[in-house]
Amino acid sequence: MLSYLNYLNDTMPCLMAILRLIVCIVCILAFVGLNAAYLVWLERKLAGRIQRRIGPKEVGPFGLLQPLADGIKLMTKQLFLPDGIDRILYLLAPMLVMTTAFMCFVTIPFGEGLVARELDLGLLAIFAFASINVLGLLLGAWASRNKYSMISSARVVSQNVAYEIPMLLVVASLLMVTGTLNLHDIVAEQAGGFWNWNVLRLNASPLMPVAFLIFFVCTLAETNRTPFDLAEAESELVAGSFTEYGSMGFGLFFMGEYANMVVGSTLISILFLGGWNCPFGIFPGPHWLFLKLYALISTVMWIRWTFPRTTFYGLLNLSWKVLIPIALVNLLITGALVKVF
Amino acid sequence: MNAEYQLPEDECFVLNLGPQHPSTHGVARIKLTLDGEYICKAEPVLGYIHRMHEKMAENRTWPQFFPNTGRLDYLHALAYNQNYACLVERALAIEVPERAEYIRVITTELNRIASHMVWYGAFVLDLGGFTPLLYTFDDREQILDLLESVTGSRLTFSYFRFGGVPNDIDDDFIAGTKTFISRMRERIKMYHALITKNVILINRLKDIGFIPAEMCRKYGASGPVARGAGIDYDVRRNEPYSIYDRFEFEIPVYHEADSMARYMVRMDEILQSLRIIEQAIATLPAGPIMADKVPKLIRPPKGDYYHAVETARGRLGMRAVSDGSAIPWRLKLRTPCFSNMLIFGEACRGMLLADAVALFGSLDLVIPDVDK
Amino acid sequence: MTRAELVKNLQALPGAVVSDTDHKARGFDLDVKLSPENIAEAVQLMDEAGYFLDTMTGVDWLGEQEALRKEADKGKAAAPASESAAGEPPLPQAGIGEDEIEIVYDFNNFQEPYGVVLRVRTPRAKPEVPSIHHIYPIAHWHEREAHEFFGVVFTGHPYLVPLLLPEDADYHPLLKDFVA
Amino acid sequence: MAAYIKSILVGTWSLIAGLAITLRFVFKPVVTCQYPHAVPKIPDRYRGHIDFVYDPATCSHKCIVCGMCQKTCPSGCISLEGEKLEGAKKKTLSVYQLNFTTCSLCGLCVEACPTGALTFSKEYNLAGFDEKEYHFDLIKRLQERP
Repeated sequence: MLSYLNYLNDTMPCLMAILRLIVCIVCILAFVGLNAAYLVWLERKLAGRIQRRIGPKEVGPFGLLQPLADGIKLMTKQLFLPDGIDRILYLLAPMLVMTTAFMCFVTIPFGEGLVARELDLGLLAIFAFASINVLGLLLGAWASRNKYSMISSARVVSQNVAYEIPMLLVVASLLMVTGTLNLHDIVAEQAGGFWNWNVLRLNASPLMPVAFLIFFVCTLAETNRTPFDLAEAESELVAGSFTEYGSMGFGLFFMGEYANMVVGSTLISILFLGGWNCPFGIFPGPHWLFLKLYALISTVMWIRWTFPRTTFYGLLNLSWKVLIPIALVNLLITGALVKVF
Repeated sequence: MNAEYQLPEDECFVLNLGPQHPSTHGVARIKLTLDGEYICKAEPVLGYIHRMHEKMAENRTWPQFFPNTGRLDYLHALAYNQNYACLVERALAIEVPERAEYIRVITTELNRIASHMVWYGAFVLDLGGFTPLLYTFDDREQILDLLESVTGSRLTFSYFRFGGVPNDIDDDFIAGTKTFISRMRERIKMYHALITKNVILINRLKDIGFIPAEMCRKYGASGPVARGAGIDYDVRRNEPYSIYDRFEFEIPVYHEADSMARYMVRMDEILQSLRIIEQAIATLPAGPIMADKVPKLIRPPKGDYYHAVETARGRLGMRAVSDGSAIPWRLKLRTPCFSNMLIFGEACRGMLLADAVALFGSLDLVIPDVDK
Repeated sequence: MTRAELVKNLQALPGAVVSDTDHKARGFDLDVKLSPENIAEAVQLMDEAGYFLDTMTGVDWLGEQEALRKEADKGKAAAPASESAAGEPPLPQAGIGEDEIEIVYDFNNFQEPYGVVLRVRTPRAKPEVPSIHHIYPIAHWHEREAHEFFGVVFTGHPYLVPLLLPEDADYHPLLKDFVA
Repeated sequence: MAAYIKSILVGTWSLIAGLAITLRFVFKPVVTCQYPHAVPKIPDRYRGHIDFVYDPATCSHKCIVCGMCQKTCPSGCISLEGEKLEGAKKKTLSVYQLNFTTCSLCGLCVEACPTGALTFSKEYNLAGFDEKEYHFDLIKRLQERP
């Protein structure tokens, strides 16, 4: 089989590239779709346990078929177009959100060679795509001609602008240490054991664990999760950007949110927690990445079901008064240490 | 934040918060004039659940109005029952037996805690925290189970009668209440650790939603709103009714007048209610639960009567005018949320929408209570 | 202003009838009957004395005059009741006093509880009472409520539209001759 | 500066403490009742709609058609009729209708009944498609009861 594939690769490189592309797309689609569906299930189960109840349990064993039922329900609903909306943007926005979430996965490596397309500027590409996500929310909210959505759209944009800065400052200091934007190389550098992970590289910068926390908080804000879910603040803005959306339009936004969560958590695992490296330096492989990834996602959910929402100025205060100064200090220290050693 | 905030009309937009909005807990509608997210003007629009209880009172006999009283502020129904019972007992000069008074106090205070638990959960829900709602409802469920075993109902109790109470409490209820008291004290500690100390919550409540004492007086606000503004006023102590003068309890007063102060008042009030219940159970006398000389046909003598009690939301007053017949001539309900609702319209000016929602939650408005 | 001064000032108002009542039996301590012209002044006094407006409401005394007259000359045939259409106040008849609507203001004090009741009476045919919303803002709503329920016009009130009833409600349900 | 750092640390600590509390709850038993599968205990005094008390002495109800329940009911949802059977001194109940759609479950009728003929039913699972399903005929209900 393998030799046959090699033979094909040699004889028809063009066909193989297309084949590889198709396989990758299907895999990413399946991965994102399954994740979105079952993360909702996980979130509901986790929320249930935190709130001392069971969570979904009626559809299938342990409620495992619940996401399927939800999906069918969403797909069979009418896609309702309110009067007076900008139809093109209204319909485009959910797709934009979902597409950019997909695009982020293109360059994320899940293991040695398990990547759809390896890029030298992989990290940069992910940030670029992730920021288009905001555009999708903005367009959707703006196009749906609803006052709640409009307020939400303004919130989304300023929130994301505010949190890109500390996030990128942290990444910049990290890049000084790693010296590359290639995610594969970043993981390779952290091989060996958890003491080699970037989060514990105290010789590079003693503030590295703090940088990790900042990055984590910024990821929460970028993915609009509690306590920064101002865009969808259901007690203030009904459903924020998604107020007018129903059916699969809403479904795509919803899936996009979870897909972004996966992207964010994967990125944290790769940048700070050693990617697919084992904490003890044995049996590295994708399973470690998934373990870290889902642990992080569970933490995000745990946070959501514990804290109240912050306000807009609370969010900006946190960004400008706490995160950015600390990130800047971290940048300076890292730069100085890189220069010295 | 509370400074006068003026902007030309054409640069603002109007947002109807309600009548179906998640944070209004019912059918309140507030017409907000917003500049971006800042509120220029807020006008509460009432009447979406108006049922004209006052006219209903004029169409039925005195005892027949009992079920209505529990449907005004359905969260603290027993205080409304109590006020109505006390009002007519005042008019008829009926002396209520000791044991009945104790039962009234115990059940009303339990109901007060249940009411505060709903407020607490809903308030944190308004602030975006979902989980505490389930915890508080767990606690409330314990209370409702206790009350249901006595009254037979879980929400609109309609339990008191002129001259006493129809059902006696039993040992199971007392044992259950004792367990609940110790459980609740632990839970309050947990709530403080989980929510009160939370930095996000503190940032959202501290120095926001300022309602000073003078404003409380001008608007007739009472209860936790007034006590959060430094007014040491509680009908249970200032105008003692029933047997509240026999118990030792404190009136929690905070002087900050912000949302946090109102929050803390209610949290402390739960502990004080537990104290009252504890004392009442310890000194519960035996005896009849119904007065002997209650007439079969209730005909209060001609004249007007007033009675006020402290509900979970403030001072509830009822003014009855009797013409000596079996049907009330006029019954006026002075509900505490009425004042608080107008205060909200005044106090949220210049605030962010999110803070206004927090302020709304901190006022603990029950819309059927406003709309009557 | 102390309580004694307040009582003295209230007594000094023209036409005021001040009487102490038993709190235990009635639920308030001071009963003051006033004429509508003086109500704003009296409420101003209450405000200066630091009281809060507990509530205010109306009472429709339809049939009161008739009952009084019946009591006065028993044996004579009672005049037929003149109420016909709903909401339409009856014309005052010569010879007997007009039926009146009473507006009751309840005041109380946070510091030392002392229930003060101010009562004014206004003819049912043309109920008019000066507004006090400029003294107590909460009266803004109380007056709107009394207006929609009783049809009392509070002169000087800027926004007398129904509060709890629909905006276009032109009936006054708490009048005794109201028929749904 | 010290106050600034302290406020950050205190804030972070409060968040961690909150997370610890919710984590503890994850491992505590579930408190909810799985309603259709498990049914909570209905207390003895539960106020459902009214029903006749079965009187073993007469194998019937104890109603004497005094109409007190009807008079007491605030919502006017009880209507009863009695007829005078030949040879009997008192009236016998012929119709006892409860319009449950307007009943407010206050229980005043049960207290008003001089013979204790009324009691509360323990039924709470009431759902139907038609208003008429809730015009209960209490005599019929008594006969149908085992």
